[in-house]
Amino acid sequence: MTYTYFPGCTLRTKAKDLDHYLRISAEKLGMELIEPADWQCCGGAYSNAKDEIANKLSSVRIIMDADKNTGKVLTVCSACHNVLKRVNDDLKNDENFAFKVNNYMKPEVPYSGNVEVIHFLEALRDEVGFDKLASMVVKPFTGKKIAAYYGCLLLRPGKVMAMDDPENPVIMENFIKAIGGTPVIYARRNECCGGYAVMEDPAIAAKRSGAIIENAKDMGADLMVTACPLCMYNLKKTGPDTGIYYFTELLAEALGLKED
Amino acid sequence: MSVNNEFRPKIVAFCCNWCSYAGADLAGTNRLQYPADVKIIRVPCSCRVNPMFILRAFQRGADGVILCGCHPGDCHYTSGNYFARRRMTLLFSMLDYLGIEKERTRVEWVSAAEGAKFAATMNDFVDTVTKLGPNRRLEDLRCKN
Amino acid sequence: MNRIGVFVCHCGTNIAATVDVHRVAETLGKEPSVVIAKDYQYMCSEAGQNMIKDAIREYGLTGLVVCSCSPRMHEATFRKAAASAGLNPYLVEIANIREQDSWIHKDIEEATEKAVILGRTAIAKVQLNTPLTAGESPVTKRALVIGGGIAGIQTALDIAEAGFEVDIVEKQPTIGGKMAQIDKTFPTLDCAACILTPKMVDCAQNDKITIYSYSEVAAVSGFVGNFSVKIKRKARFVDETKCTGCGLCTEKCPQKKVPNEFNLGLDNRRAIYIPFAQAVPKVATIDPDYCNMLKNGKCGVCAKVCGAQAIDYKAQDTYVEQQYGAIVVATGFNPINIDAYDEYAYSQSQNVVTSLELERLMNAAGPNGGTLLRPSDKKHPKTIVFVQCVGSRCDDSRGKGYCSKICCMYTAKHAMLIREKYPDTNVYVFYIDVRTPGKNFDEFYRRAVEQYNVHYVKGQVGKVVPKSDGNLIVYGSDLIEGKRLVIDADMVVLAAAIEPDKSARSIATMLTASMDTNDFFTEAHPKLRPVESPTAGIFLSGVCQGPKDIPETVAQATACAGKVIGLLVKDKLTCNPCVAHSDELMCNGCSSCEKVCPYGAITYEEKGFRQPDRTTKMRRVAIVNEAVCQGCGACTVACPSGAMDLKGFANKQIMAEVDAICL
Amino acid sequence: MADKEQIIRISGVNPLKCMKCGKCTATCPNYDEMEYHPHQFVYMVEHGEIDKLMASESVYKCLTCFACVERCPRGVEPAKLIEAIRTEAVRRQGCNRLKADDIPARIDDDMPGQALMMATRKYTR
Repeated sequence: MTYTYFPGCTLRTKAKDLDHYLRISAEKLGMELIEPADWQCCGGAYSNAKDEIANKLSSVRIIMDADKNTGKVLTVCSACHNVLKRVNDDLKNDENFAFKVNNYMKPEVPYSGNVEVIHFLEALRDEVGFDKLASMVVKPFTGKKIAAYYGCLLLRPGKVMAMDDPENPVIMENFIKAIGGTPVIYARRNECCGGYAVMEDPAIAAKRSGAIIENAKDMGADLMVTACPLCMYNLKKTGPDTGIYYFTELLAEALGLKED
Repeated sequence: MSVNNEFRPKIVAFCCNWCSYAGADLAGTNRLQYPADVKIIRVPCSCRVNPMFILRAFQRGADGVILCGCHPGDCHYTSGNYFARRRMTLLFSMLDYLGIEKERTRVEWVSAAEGAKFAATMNDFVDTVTKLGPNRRLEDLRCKN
Repeated sequence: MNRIGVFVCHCGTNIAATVDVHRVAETLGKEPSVVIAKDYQYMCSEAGQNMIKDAIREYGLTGLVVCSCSPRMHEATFRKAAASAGLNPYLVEIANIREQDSWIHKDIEEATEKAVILGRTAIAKVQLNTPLTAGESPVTKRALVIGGGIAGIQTALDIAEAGFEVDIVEKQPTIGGKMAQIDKTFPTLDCAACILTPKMVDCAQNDKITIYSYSEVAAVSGFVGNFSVKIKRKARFVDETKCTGCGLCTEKCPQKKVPNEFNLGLDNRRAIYIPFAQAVPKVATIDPDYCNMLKNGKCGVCAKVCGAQAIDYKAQDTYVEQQYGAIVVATGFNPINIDAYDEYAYSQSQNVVTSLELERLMNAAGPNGGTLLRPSDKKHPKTIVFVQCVGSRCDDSRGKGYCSKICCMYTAKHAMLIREKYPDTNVYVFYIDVRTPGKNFDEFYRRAVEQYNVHYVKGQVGKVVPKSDGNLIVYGSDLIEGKRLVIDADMVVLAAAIEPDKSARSIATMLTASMDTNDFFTEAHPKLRPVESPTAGIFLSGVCQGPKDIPETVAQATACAGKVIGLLVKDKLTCNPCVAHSDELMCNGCSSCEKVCPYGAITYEEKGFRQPDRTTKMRRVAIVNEAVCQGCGACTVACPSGAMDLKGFANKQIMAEVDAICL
Repeated sequence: MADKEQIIRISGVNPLKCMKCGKCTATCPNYDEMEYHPHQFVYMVEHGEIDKLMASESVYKCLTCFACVERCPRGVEPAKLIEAIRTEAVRRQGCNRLKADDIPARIDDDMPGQALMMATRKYTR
C-alpha cells in the first residue's frame, strides 16, 4: 500500500497533530506514504463557478504529479480532500475543463484519468480494513461514547465525494467501533460548523458549532472526533471543554503510539 | 433535392416491432425531434435482421445503419435480441476489417417507454455519421440502375 | 402486373401541417404500378375507408399502401377495410408518416421528402406481399392471477363469476395484500378489513377459484390462449389440508423474537405464525429462518401441541404445472426504502415512522391495540408532523420521478383520524401541492382543514433532529408566511413513495411483458388499452401498472377481468399468419433453425424428392408448426441455405425496403 | 444591470427545475442569518431579480455547505447559484468583501490557515 501523501498547508502549521498521528499510525499499519518534495496548496476551496479555471490549477498539478507515480493521492484534511476529489472529478468528467487545463498546463503525457483521491478514512476502511485495524488495537476506547463529526466537506456533494451515504454515513462510526469505542449517532453530524464564515462573522460559527456540540452531548457523547482543522477550530472555540480530537489522535492512542 | 452541399447522411434504422418501433412512435407522440435522415424499417424482432440487409444497405449507398431492439432480458420472443447482438458483433468486426468505420453501425436497446432515448440515440447517431462523411467504400454502382 | 393504390391521410392537421400531403399523393401516383393515389382528411373515418374500398373494387387493386399514423394504431383498421372489399388483408402496408415523420420534423420540405420515401418504401414492399390466411389455435379456459391483493382478488372473483376457472398465486402465506394492513380507507373512512375480508372469504369459498398461497411463479412458456405455467409451492411445513387454523401452535412456539412483517417489524411474532386473524387460507406457516426445529432439530413443540397433526418438518418445495388461456399480473407495490433520506432521521429515531407503519400503529389489530402511542416510550404524542412526497417527485437517484398519487389522501385521512380521536394533538402536514382529484376527495381534504383544524403548511421539511428525550426538532419551510418553522414534535410521519413490488421485474421477464423505466408494466395503449400488456394474453390489474388508490384499483381489476373473460369465451383464436416457412426444395436439414427457435416450432421430416432420373431420394427437411411459431424470424437468419423465410417480412420484402430508402 | 443568463451560465443551475417545495430553505443551517433564503435565490434568479440579490448581505452568509444541493428533490443546486451571484458581485464591484487591512483583527493564534484561504476564495477576487 503506497500512497502519494498530500498533507496540505494547515497540517504544517495549526493542525500538526492531525498530521503527526496519521504518519505514525500509517507506519504501524503498513502504509507507505510518499510526500512529494515541493507540493503546493490545494487551493483551499473548490470554486463552484464554471468559469473559474485558474484557481483549480494547483490541485490539477498535485493530481498530475501523482499520475506519474503511485496514482493514489492520500489526504486527511477534509478541505483538501474535497477540493482534490472534485477537481479530479472535473478532470475526468468535464470535457471543457479538461481541455482548457491541458491547453494551459501542457503536460508531457496527458492526464490518464486514473488517479484516485483517497481519504485516510477510506484507506483505513478499504485497504487496511476495520477488522484488521481492530485486531491491532492495544488500548481500546472501551465504554467511551464517541460522536463522529463529519461536517459538510467530507460527504458533499455525495455523488462526487462518494465516501459514504451523505445522509446516513457509517465510516467514522465503524472506525470508532474498530478502536473499541461506542459511536454516538446524532443528526447534526453532517451539518456545517460555520466554516470560513468565521472570517465574516464569528457569531455564525459559534451558533452553528454550538448547535452541533449541544446535539452530540444531548445524545450522550463523551468525546467528539473530526477530520477537519477548520471544524476543529470552530468547535473548540465554541465549546473549549467538549473533548474534541482529530480522529488520527484517537487512532494513534488506540494503537499504543501516543506518547504521554 | 436541396442544392446546398451540406452533407446529409442516409441512415437506415431497423426497429423491432415490440420495443424500439414503439419507442420511436413514443418519440413522435412526445414531439421529440431527430433528423429526417433516419428512415425506419419495422421488423418483428431484432433477430429478424439478416446481416445481408445491412450489407445491402451499404451497397446501396447508406451511410449508417442502426439496429434497435428490446433491452437484454426483455425480448418479446425471449431471446431474439441476444441472437441479434451476437450476429451484429461478428458482422461489425468484419465491416471493421473491410475498413468500414465502426461508428457507422450500431446496436441499441430502446424499450417502448423510452421515446426520449430513441430520439437522443438517433440524434447522436446522425451526428456521428455526419462527422464521418459519406460512405463510399461498399457502394456498388451496379446496384444503382 | 401489380395494381397498387396509395392513400395519404391528413390526420386533420397532425400530418397535413408539416407534410405536403397533396404533393406526396401526386408524387407517389407517378410510381410505376401505382394506379390510384389520393389524399383525404381522415383515412380512418368511414368515408376514408369507403374511399379505399371503392378503389379496391373499381381498380381491382392488388396492393394497398396507406400513408398515415403508426401501423400500431390503425393497421388493423385498414386491413379490415381491405378484407371487406375482397382484398387479402395482408396485401396492405402502412407508411408511418405521423409518429415517425410529421410529428418529429418542423421543416415542411424535409418532412414531405421523407414521407415520399416512406411511401415509396411501402410500395416497394407491398409489391412483394403475398396473400396470407390466418390459422386458428384453441383457448385453454382457465386464467392465472399473479398476486392476491385487492387487485388480484377482485379480478379473480369477476372471472370466476363468469364461470371460468381462476388460480391465484400469492407469495405471502395469505391473500389480502397491502389493503389488509390498512386501518381505514379514504374518503369514506370505512374499515379496510371489514370490506376486504369478505372478498377474501369469497375467494376461498368459490369453487372456481384455487388459491396457491405461499407460492411463486417459477416458469412460463407458451402464448396467448395456451400458456403453460410452473408454480412453486414453497414448503410451509404445515399441511394446509389438515391445519384447522386454531392457532395453538402460534401461542406455544418458544421462538418469540421474530420481527412481525405484517406489523412492519413494530412487534414480534413466533416462528410458526398466522399473519393475521382473518388470513385466507387460515393455516399456520413455519418460518424456516427462525424455527429451532428446522435449524438444529431441537424443539418440536408445535408438532406436539397440534391436535390435527398438521406439522411436517420434512416438507419440501413442490411444483404444480398448469395450463392457462390468460395471465393477469397483479403484483402490487411496496413503499420505497427511505434509508437514503436520513435527513428525516428515520434510521435514527423510532418516533419517525412511515405512513404504512402509522396504519399499523393506529389499527385495532396492530401492536398497540389501536391506541396511538409513540414507539420509543409509549407516550401519547401531542405534536405530530406529516411530511409529504418523501421520495416521490424526485429527480435524484434517491427517489422516484413520479407522483405516488395516494399519499395526499391517506395523509389527510391520518391527520383527520388523529384529530378526531385525540383532539388535543397538534397535527402539521407539510405539502408541496395537495393533489386530490377523485370523487369526494377534495371535500375530504377540506374537511381535514376546516373541520378538524389540521395545520397544512405549504413547504417541505428539510431536517429532523432527534433529541435524547425522544422528541424531534423539525425544520420546515412555510412558504406562504415566508419563514422557516421549527417544531418540537413527538412524532414525524413520512409519506414514502410507492414502487412496484421487487418480484415484478422477474415476472415481466418470464412473461415477456414490457415495463417502463420505473418497473411499472406498460399497457398496450396508454389511453385505449389500459389493462392489457402489449404481449397478447397478459393483462394488468392494480398498481403493477402505475400508482392508484383502492377504488381505481378495483375498477381496473374488474375491467381487466372483463378483458380476460372476452378472451376466454372464445373457442379459437386467430393466429398471426406472419410465421416462418421453409422452402423444402432448398432446405438441407441442417438443424440450424431448430436450435434458435424459442418455441420449439420446428421439427424435421424425412421426405422423398423426385430426382431428374426419376428415382426418389429421401431427404431431411424442416417443417414449421404454424400454430406454435410466433414469427420472430430468428430462424430465417440462422438458415445457411436461405430456405427459411418469414411470411409478411420476407428477405425480398425487407431488401426492397432497404433499396427504396437508399435510392 | 446584472444578467440572469450570466448567472445561469457560470452556476450551471437551471432555476426552472425548481418545484418550489422550500426544502432548501428548511434545511439551510444558516437560515437565521439570511435576508433572502435559498429558495428565494432560485425564484428571484428565475425572475431576473439579480441586482437585489447581489446587493444583499445574504450572499456572504451562505456557508456553501451544500446541504441544499444534496437534499433538493429536483437537483436544482441552490448553493451553486448563490456562489455564482457572490462571485459576480465581487468581480463587478471591483472590491473585495474581505479587505487585507481587516484581516489581522479577525484571526487569532489558533485559526487554521485554511480559514483564511477559503474565505479569500469565497469573498475576494
